[in-house]
Amino acid sequence: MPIEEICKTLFIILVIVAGLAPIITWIERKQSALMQDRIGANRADIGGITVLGLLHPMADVLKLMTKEDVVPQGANRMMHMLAPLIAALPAIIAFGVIPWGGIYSFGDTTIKMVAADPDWGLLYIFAIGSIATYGAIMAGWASNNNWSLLGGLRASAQMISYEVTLGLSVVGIFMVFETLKLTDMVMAQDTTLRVFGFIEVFGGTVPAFLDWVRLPAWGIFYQPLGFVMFLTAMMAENKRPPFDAPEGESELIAGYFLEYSGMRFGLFYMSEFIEVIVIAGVVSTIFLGGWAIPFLDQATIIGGIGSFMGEGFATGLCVILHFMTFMLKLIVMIWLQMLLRWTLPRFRYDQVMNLCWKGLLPLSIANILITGAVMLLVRG
Amino acid sequence: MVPIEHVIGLSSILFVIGMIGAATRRNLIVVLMSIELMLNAVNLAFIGFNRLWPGTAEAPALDGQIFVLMVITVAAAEVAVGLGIIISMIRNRDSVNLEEVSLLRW
Amino acid sequence: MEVSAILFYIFAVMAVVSALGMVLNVRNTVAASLSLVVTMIALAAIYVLLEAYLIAVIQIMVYAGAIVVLFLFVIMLLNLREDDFAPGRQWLVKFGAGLLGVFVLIQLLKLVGPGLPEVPVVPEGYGGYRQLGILLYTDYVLLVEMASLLLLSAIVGALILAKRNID
Amino acid sequence: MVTPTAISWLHWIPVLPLIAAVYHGLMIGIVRRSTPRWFVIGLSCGTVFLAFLASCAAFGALIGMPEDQRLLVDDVYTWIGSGVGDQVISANVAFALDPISALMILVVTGVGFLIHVYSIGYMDDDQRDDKGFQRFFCYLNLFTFSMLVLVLADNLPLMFLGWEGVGLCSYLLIGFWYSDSDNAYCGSKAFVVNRIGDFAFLLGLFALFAALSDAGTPTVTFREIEANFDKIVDATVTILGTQYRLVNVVGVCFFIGACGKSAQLPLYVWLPDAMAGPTPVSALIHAATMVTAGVYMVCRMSFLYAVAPEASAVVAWTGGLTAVFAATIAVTQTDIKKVLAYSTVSQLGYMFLAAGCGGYTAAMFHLGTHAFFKALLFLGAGAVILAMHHEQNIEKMGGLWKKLPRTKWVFLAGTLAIIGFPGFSGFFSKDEILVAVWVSDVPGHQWLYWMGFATAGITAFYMARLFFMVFLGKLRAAADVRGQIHEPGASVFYPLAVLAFLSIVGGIMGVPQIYGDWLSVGDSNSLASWLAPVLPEAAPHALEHSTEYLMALGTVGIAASGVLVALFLYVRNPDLPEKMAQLLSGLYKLVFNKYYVDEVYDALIVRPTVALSDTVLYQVIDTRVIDGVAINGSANAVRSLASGALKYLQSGLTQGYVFLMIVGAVAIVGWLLR
Repeated sequence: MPIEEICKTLFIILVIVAGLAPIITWIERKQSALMQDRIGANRADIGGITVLGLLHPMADVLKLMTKEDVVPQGANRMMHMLAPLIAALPAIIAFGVIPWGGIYSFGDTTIKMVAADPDWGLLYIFAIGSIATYGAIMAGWASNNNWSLLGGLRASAQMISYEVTLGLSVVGIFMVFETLKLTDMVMAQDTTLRVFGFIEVFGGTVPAFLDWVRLPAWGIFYQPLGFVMFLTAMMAENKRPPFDAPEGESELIAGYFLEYSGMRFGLFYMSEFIEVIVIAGVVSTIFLGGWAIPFLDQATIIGGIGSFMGEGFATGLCVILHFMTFMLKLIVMIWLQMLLRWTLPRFRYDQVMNLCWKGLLPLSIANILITGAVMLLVRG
Repeated sequence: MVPIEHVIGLSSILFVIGMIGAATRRNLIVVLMSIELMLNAVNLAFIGFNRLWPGTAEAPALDGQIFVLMVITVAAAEVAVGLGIIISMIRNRDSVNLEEVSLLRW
Repeated sequence: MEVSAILFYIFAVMAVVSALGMVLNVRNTVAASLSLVVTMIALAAIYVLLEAYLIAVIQIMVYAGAIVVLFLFVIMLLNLREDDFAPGRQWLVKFGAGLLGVFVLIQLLKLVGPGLPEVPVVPEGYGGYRQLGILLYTDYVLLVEMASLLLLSAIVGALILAKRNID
Repeated sequence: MVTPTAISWLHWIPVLPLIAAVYHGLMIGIVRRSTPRWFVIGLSCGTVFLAFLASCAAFGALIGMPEDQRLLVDDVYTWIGSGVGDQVISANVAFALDPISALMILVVTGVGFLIHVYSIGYMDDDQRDDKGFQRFFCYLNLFTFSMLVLVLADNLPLMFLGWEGVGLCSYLLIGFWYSDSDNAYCGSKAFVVNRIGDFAFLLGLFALFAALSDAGTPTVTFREIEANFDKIVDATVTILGTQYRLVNVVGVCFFIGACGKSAQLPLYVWLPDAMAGPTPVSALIHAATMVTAGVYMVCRMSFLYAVAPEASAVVAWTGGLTAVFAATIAVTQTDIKKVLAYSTVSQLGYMFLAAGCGGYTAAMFHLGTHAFFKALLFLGAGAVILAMHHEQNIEKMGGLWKKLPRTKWVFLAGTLAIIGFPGFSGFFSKDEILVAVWVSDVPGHQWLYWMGFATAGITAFYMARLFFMVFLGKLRAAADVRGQIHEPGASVFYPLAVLAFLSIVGGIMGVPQIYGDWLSVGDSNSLASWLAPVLPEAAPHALEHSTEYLMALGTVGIAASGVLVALFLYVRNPDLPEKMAQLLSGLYKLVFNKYYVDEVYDALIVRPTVALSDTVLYQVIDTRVIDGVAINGSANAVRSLASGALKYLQSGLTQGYVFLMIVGAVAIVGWLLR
């Protein structure tokens, strides 16, 4: 793929995501207010107009930008400055491979609703995610503060541990879809799954009325355990509650970004929210069918509407529908994360590690074994 | 694409840098990192030569890349053990200075 | 010069500079290991240019994402801010090492020399996970088994070494 | 060459006892928890009994086949595979059943089962160590397994495995009460003497295999050796400058192996000492089964001996001499088990005498009947010993006729059988042997015949002497056991009864042709026709029936006179033997001390060997050369070199090592790419 095109698309994504992140802070505020039975962010106003508190993100950004950028004494100035950028950058460029829509052809031209579509798309996300560790480590180290150092240590240990589970928990999905390419994965999910098809594995025949009982062929139905583990590991990578041991407000004040202020603090803050979007995007792409509309695949839409409205119009409509579907799933997943974040109490640090090494890791390996056995049974 | 000679040249330079690092630095951690650098230089040479003789689509010749995978595996194992050694050394000597590890000297 | 060649030289310079930065930085071990990360990432980029995609991704995941993080973790765990060792006969060592390095470098470069064939066009699927995976689990399956055994023994060894009280 | 028929369950016959042995071994050696006795008994005897049933079934299967096709082979797996191209050999774990091995497995499992049952009672009061009971049955089962492997083996290496296995079990069982150092010594002696024979056996095996390889048909399987045997009949082998026919060399080598196992001159010395083991062991191993392995092997290799007259002559003469020699020793022994032991040696000599003279059928016949009556005699002796509270000296017995009302009858049956009382089993088999000797063309066969004839008389004499001294006359037992003499229990007696029955009628299986009409067992020797497909009969019976009757009459006559002399000496005039011994004190001492063979061996072989080992091998070679020069010397050399020069390389500076490593690597790579 031409490099210029990738750069262009990345720029567009950057704009979208950077705009989205502040809005998510608003969502979070509202969500927490809702769950805690209060009204929540509604004070910021321009001439008395509050717009449901939507002005708060703007106020936040303004305030952060005008704050003084403090570098503590004895800190490594360069690394202190670089750390927030390194934390935020991977989160943003991870969007490069997430498909916002499918592949559509308008006559001779083909449109791909994804910035880059390499064969190894999912691995790319893992690789980028593993680099994200450095932001936290550098910040913790460069601040010349013991709390920060502890936070950085915890962050590195936690992220490196959960990466293992993260990788292993989706191996089952690789096996089911037989690809690592995210667009291919979504296309494989743009169909239906016969719920009673397993009868044929044991030599029976499926009655016709049962053959109509179908589910969307989403990854979550193939790999429910994988979904749970993947979501958990992703959330732990993000270091937000309940996995916020590296920040640990009650123990480490603010952990690795304790000594940050102004826009650099804002970058850390933003990167967390961007990662929430990344998680939502990846999870909905892999497990929730991405842009695929349940029970209504791309060919059906284009064929059905195209028959009386014209091919071009139908494809255009399809693009919009798919994009909307994806955004809907994205928002649902973001909301789910908010819900979890405000529902569950924090884990203690040892609990975080125990969950990873003694809970999720063996489970994910068992999941691979079971998936392999079942696939051997079903596909022979 | 650049000629493979340049890739190999880069690999040689990195290897020699790593070698000098391993030979001159007294900080055990840096020595370990220098060794990693040497391994990486070798990996680069493997990848470069594999690029030169890639085989065909039916019979791919990916021995170089497979060897790189193995080198990465070995490197990971080596780092795990090496860092274990460093930790126990810190515990016993309170230093990562290589020159202080001379108990077996005559 | 085409784009890929320009990129190659950019990344090559980046790799060499950061490698030198790692070796020559005697004050700050953390900075040295971060330089190593830059070298790793530059190498990964070069792998992409050499169309070894899977290796590039694994390079980042394993080297940058795991190995150097482990280095950093240990450095931070042991809180090694600076290594201010007592001065020794370092000039002799450095002089000797430099001499040896130059000698080896000249030998290596002489060894490669010019005369390698033209870089061919890669076949379809080169460097992808599919071909590599099939090879790994057919022709090289013994190697995979050996690697798994090696990793297991490394885990056990690291545990034993790092354990505080062995009993 | 017979085409083998496949059979899938034959391997269970040896495996069944093995299961029990392995179980016992695990329980004793690893689990170390005592097993209830009823379970030990059930498992050991049960498996052997099952093996016996399986043997009967296999025998039946063999009978049901056409006479010239009687060969069942169970090829379990390839044990040793070697070679490429047409030079491949494979020694399989394969079991072959033909008429001769069928006979053997019936004897081994049948008599073996009876002895297992007998052991229950015999070992019951053994308190010498707490695991002893189970250990004993473990060894017995292991022995049964080894013996079955030996007789069922389809090839020489597997047979050798069984051969070694029985030797091992013999060693273990002789030294069963190892806490007594004499017993342990006897076990070692048996092992070492056997080892000499085994060495020769191996040499023969290698020579045979080498010759077959040279002939282009490398094989170790019996029937393939036989099929390809004509290729090496004329082969020669040069030893110390003299050319010998290969078959003679191989035959003699194998026979030396047989001498070790079957206690022939000059390797018989271990068998009398082997009586140190428990009595059932003496019966099972040293009378009924293991010692017959040599005879079985010679018969199994009969196709070889049939074309090797010199080797056959060696076999025959050794057998004949052993028969007379051992019989004379038995005359003077006072230990009840030793008498029987020398008797066994003598009877084995008989068998070899027959085999060497080409009477393989007669040898196998005597092997079978001897198994019955000698097992009976040993077990009976065991019963007597039990009754006498472990008193084995016959001079302290006497007058047990009243005390042991059941045992005396079975013992009498065994005695009559071995003496050759007409109609008893020993009578027929001994006659067959003497006839075979008479008609053979071995050099000096007349002499051999008269030796056999004389042995029959001596045998009758010493057996009668034994019986009279134990059962008749005055009760000479020590005062404290006198009142406690009692009949042994049921598990001891019933095996004796069965064996007694077999000893009496066992001869029916091979009644010679001349009595066939009287006894209505068919027109010919049924055993001979059964074995005919596998055993070559050296010469047809060229004797007139009248001559045979005459010879039988002669044998009965000499036996009867032997008995009468014994009656005269030991019952009528009990003081006379003492006087005669004093009169002929030199001769008596010579015989009583077994011709001083053990002492001669001791002086000629044991002492020099020990002295050589102690002075030269231990004090010089081991201490000075191996320890001093090789071990300490090399260590000292390394140490002085290292501390003198190499230690300066050990600078403690890791960077220095790195430098050297790099220089070395560069040098090696540079040299490789020069």
